[in-house]
Amino acid sequence: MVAAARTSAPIANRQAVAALKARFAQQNWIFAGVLFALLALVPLLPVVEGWMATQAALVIIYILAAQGVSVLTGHTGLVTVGHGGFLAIGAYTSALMSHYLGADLLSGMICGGLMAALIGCLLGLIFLRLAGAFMAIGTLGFAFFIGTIVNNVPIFNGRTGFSLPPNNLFGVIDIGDFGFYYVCLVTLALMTLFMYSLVRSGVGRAFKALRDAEKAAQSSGVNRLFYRTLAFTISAFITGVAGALNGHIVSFVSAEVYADIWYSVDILVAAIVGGSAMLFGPFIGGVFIVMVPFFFEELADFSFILKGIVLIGVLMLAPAGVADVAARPFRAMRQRALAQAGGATAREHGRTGGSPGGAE
Amino acid sequence: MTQLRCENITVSFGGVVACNNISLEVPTGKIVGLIGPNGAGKTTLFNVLSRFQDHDSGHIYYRDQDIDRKKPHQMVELGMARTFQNINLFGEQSTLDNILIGAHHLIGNPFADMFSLPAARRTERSLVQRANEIAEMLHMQDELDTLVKNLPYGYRKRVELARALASQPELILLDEPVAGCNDEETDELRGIVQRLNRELGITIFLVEHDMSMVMNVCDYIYVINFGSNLADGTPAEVQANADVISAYLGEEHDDAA
Amino acid sequence: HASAANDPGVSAKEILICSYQPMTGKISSYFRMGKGADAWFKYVNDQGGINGRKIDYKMVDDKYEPARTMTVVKRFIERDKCFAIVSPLGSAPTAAVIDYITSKDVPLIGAGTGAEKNLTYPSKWVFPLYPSYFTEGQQLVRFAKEVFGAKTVALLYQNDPSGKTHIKGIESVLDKYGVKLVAQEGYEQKEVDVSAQVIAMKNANPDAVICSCAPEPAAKFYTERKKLGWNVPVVNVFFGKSPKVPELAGKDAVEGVYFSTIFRDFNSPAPQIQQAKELLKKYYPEEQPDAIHLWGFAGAQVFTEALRRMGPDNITRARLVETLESIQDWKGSVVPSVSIGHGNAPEHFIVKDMAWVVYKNGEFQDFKPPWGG
Amino acid sequence: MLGQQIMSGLATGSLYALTAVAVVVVFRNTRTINLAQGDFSMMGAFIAIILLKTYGLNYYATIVLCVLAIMALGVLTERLVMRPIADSDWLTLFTATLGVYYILHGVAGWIWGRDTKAFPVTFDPTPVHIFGTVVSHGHLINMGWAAAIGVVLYVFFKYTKQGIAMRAVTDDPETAKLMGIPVRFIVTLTWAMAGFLAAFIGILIAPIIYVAPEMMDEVLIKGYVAAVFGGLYSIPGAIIGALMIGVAENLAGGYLGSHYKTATAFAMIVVLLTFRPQGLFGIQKRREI
Amino acid sequence: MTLLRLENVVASYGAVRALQGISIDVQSGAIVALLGANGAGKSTTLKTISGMVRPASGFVEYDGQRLEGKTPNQIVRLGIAQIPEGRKIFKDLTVSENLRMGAYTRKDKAGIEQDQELVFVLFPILKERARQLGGSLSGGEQQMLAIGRGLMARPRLLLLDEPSLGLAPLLVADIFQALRRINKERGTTLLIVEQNAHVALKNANFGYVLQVGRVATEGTSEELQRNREVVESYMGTQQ
Ligand SMILES: Nc1ncnc2c1ncn2[C@@H]1O[C@H](COP(=O)(O)OP(=O)(O)OP(=O)(O)O)[C@@H](O)[C@H]1O
Ligand SMILES: Nc1ncnc2c1ncn2[C@@H]1O[C@H](COP(=O)(O)OP(=O)(O)OP(=O)(O)O)[C@@H](O)[C@H]1O
Ligand SMILES: [Mg+2]
Ligand SMILES: [Mg+2]
Repeated sequence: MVAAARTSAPIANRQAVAALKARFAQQNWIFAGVLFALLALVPLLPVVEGWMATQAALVIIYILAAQGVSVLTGHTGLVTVGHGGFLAIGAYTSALMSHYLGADLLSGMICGGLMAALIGCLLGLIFLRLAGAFMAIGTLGFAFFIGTIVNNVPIFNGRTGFSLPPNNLFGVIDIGDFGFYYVCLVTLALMTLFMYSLVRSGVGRAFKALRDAEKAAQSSGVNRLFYRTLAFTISAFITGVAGALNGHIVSFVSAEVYADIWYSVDILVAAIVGGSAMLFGPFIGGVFIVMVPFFFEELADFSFILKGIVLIGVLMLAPAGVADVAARPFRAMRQRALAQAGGATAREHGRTGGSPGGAE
Repeated sequence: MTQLRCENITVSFGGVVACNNISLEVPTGKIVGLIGPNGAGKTTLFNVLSRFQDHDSGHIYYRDQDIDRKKPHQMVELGMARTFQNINLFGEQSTLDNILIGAHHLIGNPFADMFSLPAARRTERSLVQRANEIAEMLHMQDELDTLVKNLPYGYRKRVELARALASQPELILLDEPVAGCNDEETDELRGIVQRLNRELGITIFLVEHDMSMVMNVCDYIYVINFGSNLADGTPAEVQANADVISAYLGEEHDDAA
Repeated sequence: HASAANDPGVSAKEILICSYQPMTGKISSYFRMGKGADAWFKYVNDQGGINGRKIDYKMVDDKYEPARTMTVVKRFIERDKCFAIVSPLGSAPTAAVIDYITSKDVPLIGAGTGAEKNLTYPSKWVFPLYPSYFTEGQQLVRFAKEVFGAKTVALLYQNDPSGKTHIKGIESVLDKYGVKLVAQEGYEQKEVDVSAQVIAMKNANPDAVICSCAPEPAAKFYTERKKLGWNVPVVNVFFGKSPKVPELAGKDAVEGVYFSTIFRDFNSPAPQIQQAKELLKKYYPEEQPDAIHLWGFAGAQVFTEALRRMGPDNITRARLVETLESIQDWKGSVVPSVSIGHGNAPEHFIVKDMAWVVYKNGEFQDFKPPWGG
Repeated sequence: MLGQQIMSGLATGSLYALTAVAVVVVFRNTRTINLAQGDFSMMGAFIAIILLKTYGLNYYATIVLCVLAIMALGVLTERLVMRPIADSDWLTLFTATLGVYYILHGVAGWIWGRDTKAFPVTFDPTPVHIFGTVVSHGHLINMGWAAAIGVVLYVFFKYTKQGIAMRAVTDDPETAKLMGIPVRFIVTLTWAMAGFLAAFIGILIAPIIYVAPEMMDEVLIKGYVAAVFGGLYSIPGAIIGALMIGVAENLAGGYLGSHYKTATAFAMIVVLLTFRPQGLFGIQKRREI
Repeated sequence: MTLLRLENVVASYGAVRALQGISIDVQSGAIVALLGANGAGKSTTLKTISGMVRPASGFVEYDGQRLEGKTPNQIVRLGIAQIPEGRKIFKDLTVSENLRMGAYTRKDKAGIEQDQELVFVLFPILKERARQLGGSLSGGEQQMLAIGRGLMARPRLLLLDEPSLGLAPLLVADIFQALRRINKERGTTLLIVEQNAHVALKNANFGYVLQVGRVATEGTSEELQRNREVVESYMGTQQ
C-alpha cells in the first residue's frame, strides 16, 4: 500500500523504459555526429574565407576553455575564477617549445595540457579545503600568481612577449588558417567525447556527489582528496590545451595578455552562460563570448553597455544556462515518452556551483 | 567476534562534552541499538565510528583492527556503511544515481572508468543491475528515475538506506531510520532491517527514538545519557531499568511500544 | 579616376582604412587614440575628403586581446579589403599581428606602441609613431646629468615593456655620463598607491629622479613627493606629459618638474595644436584633450598628407610607402616637424626627436636643454 | 623607515577596508558577490563631481544627494537585475553583477568620457606627523570612517532585530518568510545599504585615487581579497584583513621589489586559505551531519 | 466557530499533483491532527495554508478571510505560525537569535521575554545552548528549537509539521502536554501533522486522514481511534 500510494501509473515496464533510454542515447550520438560533420564540411564551401576559419577557431578555443571550467565548476561544484592561469600555462609551455625547440603544434598542445594538468593537480591539493567564494578568490589569486610569474621571470619575456614560427604539424610547415581550424575541431571532438564518457562514468558521479553532498559522498567511499584533485587536473588539462591553441592562433604570447584576470572571467562567463553542468553548455558559451563582442565591436562606448544588457538578459531567460533552456523541449518530449512507457517522472536539471559561503 | 568496538571515546566541542568515555561493542551478525535522550551524543558517536569526527581520546576497533586514523572514505572499503540523521542526499540527482554512488568503491580503476573502457562498462551494468535489486527490496523501484529532492521525507530516508546497501557492507550504522515514518511504514522497515540481518548477514547498529522499532529488532541495546554509558542489556532488561525509564523512556513508554 | 590601378580598399568615392582599438576591456582609456584619429578623419571628410575621396575610418574593438586582434585584422584585410591600417593601439596586439599585416603588404601607420619588436620590425610597410623608449631613456640620463648636475638618480617605472625599455636605455649610458642609478622602483599599471616606492626611493637619497610614468601614477608620485616634503628634481617621460598631471596632483606638487615630450602642449599657441583641440571639442565634446588623442592625430595626419601628395589616381600601397618616405621636414601636423626616412621600420619614425618642457607657474613651458635638443 | 612603510600601508589598507566592508554586507545578506560594488562608488564619485563643479553645491549637500542617488541605483539594480533571477544559484547572480559592471562602466565612459578627472574637493594637503611618520589628511579621515562604519555595522548586525533578520534571510529565505520577515524588503534594503556605503566610499577615496570609469577596479579586487581574508562574514575581519593587506603589500613593495606588491596580497590569501579555509574570522564551524 | 477552512484545495509541484481537492475545517480553539502515509500531501497542505505553495484551485479561508494572493509574511501577521518539516532552523544564528526571529512580527517586549522563558522552561537544554549556533545542535535539540521558535510567535493558529520527529519518547509526551496547555490557556488553535498517530489522536479533538492527496477519512479522535482501517494503516501492529 505504501509504494502504490505514490505512483498512479501502472507498474513500470522497465524493459520498455530501458529501450527508450538506449534510443535517446543513440539520438544524442546522431546529433553530435551531424554537428561535427557539418563543422568539418562547411569550410569546404567556396564562400568560406580564411578569416572565418580563424574566427571559428577562436570560438572553439573558448569552447575548450569553458569545457575545462565546466569540469570543475559545473560538474564538481568548485567555482574557479582562475582558469586564465591554466590558459597561460598551456600557451607558454607550447610557445616556449615551439620558439626554442621548433616543436610542432601537436606536441605543444599535449605538453601544454600536461603542464597545466600538473600544476592543476598541485593547486587541487593546496586548495583541498576551500569551497564557494573562498575557492573563487583562491583561484583568482592563482591567476594573479601566474601573471606575476610570466611578467617577471626572464624566460617568459614579460610584457614584451615573443613570437612563434608558423604553426607546423607533423612536419608540415605552416598549416594555414584552415589547417589550424581542423586541428581545433578534431581537438574539440576528442574532448567532447571524453567529457561525454567522463560525465556518465562513476568518476563523473563521484564529482557530482562531492558537489551536492560532500559528507554523504565520503561516507560512500568517495575519496575527496583524490577526486577533487582529479577534477582539478582534468579541468586544467583541457584548459591548458585550449591555452596552447590560443598561443598558436596568433603565434604570439605576452604577459600583457595573460597577466590579467579578464581571460579567467571570460571563460567563466562562457561556461555559466552556456550552462556549465551540461555537456552542450560550453559550446553555446564559447559562441556567446566570442560572437557577442563581434557584433558590438564597432559601437565604441555602447558596446560595454550592450554587452552588459545582453549578458543580464540571457541570464534572466536562462538562469541555468542557455543549453538548459534549449534542451527543455527535448527533455519534456523524452519525459513524456518515458512516462508513457511506464517510467515515473524523470527529470534532469542543470546547475552550477554549491553555496558561496561554504568552507569546510 | 566483534564487528565494531570502541573504548573510552571522549569528544568535546568547546565547552560541550558530547561523548564522555563511552565504550561499547557490536558483535558480528547482531542488531544492536543505541538509545538515549536528545543531545546524549549518539550522532556524535556515530560520526566518530564512521571517522567523520575525530575523538579526543579513546580507540575504535573494526574487527579488532585499530581504525583511529582511517579517513571517512576508507570505511566502506572496510565494509562499514552509514546513513545520516539529517538526510544527506544528492537532491538534484535521481534515486538511481544516489544508489549508484553508494557503490562507488566498486567501480574499479577510476581511469578505466573515466574513459568508459569496456571493462568499466561491464562493471557499470552490473552495478545498475544491483541498484535495481536493492530498490526492489526497499519497494521503491518506481522511483528510480525521480529526482530525490522531489521525494517525500519518508522515501528519502529509504534512499539513504539503499545507498548504504549498495556498497555491499558488512556493517551498517543507521541513524534514526524510521524518523518520519508512520507505524505501518515503520513495520515495513523493521522487516527490511531484519531481512538484511538474517538473509544477508549484515551487522546493524542503529540509533532510534521509535521504541516499537528498537525494542522489536535489537538483540542488544546500549543506553547513553549526557555522553556517558548509562545502561546496556537485552531489550527487556533495558526496558525494565529504572535509570533508563527516568532518563529516557518515561512512565508511559509501554503505551507507545 | 583610373580605378583599375588602385589597390584594394580604394573606390572612386571612398578609401577604407582600419584600426583596432581597446574600446572595452582593461585599458579602454587608451581608446582616446582612436578618437583622436577619428576626429581628424571626420574633419577631413567634412572638408570634402581628399582628392574627391572620403575616408572611411573603421575602428573595431579588440578588447586588447591579441587573439581577437588577429581575427579582427584578418577580417580587415581579407573580408573588408582595407587599404591601410592607421593609428591602431596596443603593444601586444600589434606585436601579435604585425607579421601577418606585413606579409599581406598592408601599410601599418602610426601604431600606438613602444614595444621593441614593433619599432624595429624589418619591413618597409611599418611606420612607427614615436621613438623607442630606449633612446628616450638615454636622453633622460643626459638630461639629469647636464640640467640637474646629478651624480645619482632614482627611477620610478611602470612594470611593462615601456618601463623596462627605459631601464635598458638608461643603463646603457650610465657609464658614459658617470651617473649612478641608486634605486629603481616599479609599479603595476593599475596600482592604487605608490607610496611604498616613493619612500624607498627617497631612502636612496638620489640627486635626481627619472619618472617613467603615465599621467595618473605620475600624479600620485608628485603627491607623495610633496607629502614627504622631498624636493628632488624630476624629469618625466613623454607619455606622462599631460594636463592631467597638475590637475590631479595639484599645481604646486608639479611645479618645476621637467618633461620630455613628442607633441607640443595643448597650451601651445601652434595652430596645429589649437586645431586639434577644436576638432576634439567638435567631434568628441566629452573628451578632455590629452596627449593620447594626439597620438591618433599624428598618424592620421601623416596619412592624409601622403594621400594628398599621391593625387587622385593610382592609389596603391606601394606608392603610399614611397610617398610617406618622401615627407621631409613637414610641419603641418601636431608633430612639430615630420621627416620620414627610407628603408624599413627603424627608419620610418613619424616622430624622431624629443623636446622638453618644464611645468612653471601653472603651465608647461618650452625648455631648451644646454645641448640644444 | 619601517614605521613609514607601515603607516603608508595602513593608509592604503583603509581604502580597501571601506570596500571590503561593503562587500561583506552585500555578501552576507544576498550571498552575492557583487562585482558592481566598485562601480557604484565610481558612479557616486562622478555624480559628486558634477554636483560640486557644475551645480556648485557645497560638500555636505553633495554627499547627501550623492548617497541618495546611489542608494537608488542599488535598489534599481536589485529590482531590475537581481530579483528576476533571485532563485538561481549564486554563480548566476555573480555573473549578473558582472553585467551590471559592464553597463555602469559603459554608461560612465559614454557620459563622462574615459579621462581621469580630479576630484574638486581635496583634503588639506599638509601632511600629518604621527609617531615620526607622515600621513595625509585624506587617509586619516578615511581610516576614521572605516573604523566608524565598521563599528556601526557590527552593532547593527549583532544586536538589532533588523540586523539579525538580514542574517536570517541569508541563512534560509524560505523559512524567514515563515517567520513573517519581509524577505523582499530586506533584500532591497541590503542593496540600498550597498549603495549607501558605495557612495560614501566613492566620495571619500576619489580625492586620493582620482575619478575614472575604472577607478575602482583594483580597489575592488583588493577589497574582495580583504573580505575573504577576514572570512567573508565578518565586518571587523574585513577591516583587519584590508589593513593587513595594505601593510603587507607596502612592506613587500619596499623590501622585496615593487613587482611583487600585487602578488603579495594574493600570496597572503592563498597561504591563509590553505591553512584556514574559512578565513581569519570565519564563521563558527557548524556541523553538517 | 470555524477558524480555518480549506475548500477543495488542489496544488501541484510541476507535473506532480500533490493535493487533489482537500477540504478541511478547523474549529477555533481545537487541536486537529492530520495523518497519512509518506507523500500523502500533509506537508503540502500546511504549505498551502502558510502561503508557501499556491493552490491551483480551491481556497483557504482564515477567520472569515480568504488568503488568496497573500504572501507568507502577510499570513504570519494574521496570526498563523508554522513549524516546518525538517526543522529548518537558522543554522548560522545562535539559539537565542533563532528564538528572537520567531517573534519577528511581535512588538510587545515583555510578552516576548515571557515566552522566551516559557520556551526555556520547556526545553532547558536550549537555555544552556543559548549562545551556540543553531546549526551545532543535535537533531532533537534542533527540533526543540524549531518548536520553541514557533511558540515565540504566540500565534492564534499554529501549524506543526511532525513536531515529534527525532525526539526522545519522554520528551514527546512532555511536548504534547505542553501543547495542550498552550491550547487551553491561550486558546491557540493547533493543526498537527504527525506520523505518530497514537500520540496525535490521543491529544487531538479531531483528525483527518489523507491518502494520495485526498481526505480519506475524518472524524473525532475517538471515532478515528475506533476505525479499523485507520488503526491498521497508521497505528501499526501493536504488541
Ligand atoms: N559542532 C558542535 N559544536 C557544539 N556543540 C555540539 C557540536 N556538535 C554536537 N554538539 C552538542 O553535542 C551534544 C551531542 O549531540 P549529538 O548530535 O551527538 O546528540 P544525539 O544523541 O544524536 O541527539 P539527538 O537524539 O537529538 O539526535 C549536543 O548537545 C550538541 O548540542
Ligand atoms: N518540491 C517538490 N517538487 C515535486 N514534488 C514534490 C515536492 N514536494 C513534494 N512533492 C510531492 O508531493 C507529494 C506530497 O508531498 P508531501 O511532502 O506533502 O507529503 P507528506 O504527506 O508530507 O509526506 P511525509 O510524511 O513523507 O512528509 C509527494 O508525492 C511528493 O513527492
Ligand atoms: Mg542524533
Ligand atoms: Mg511531510
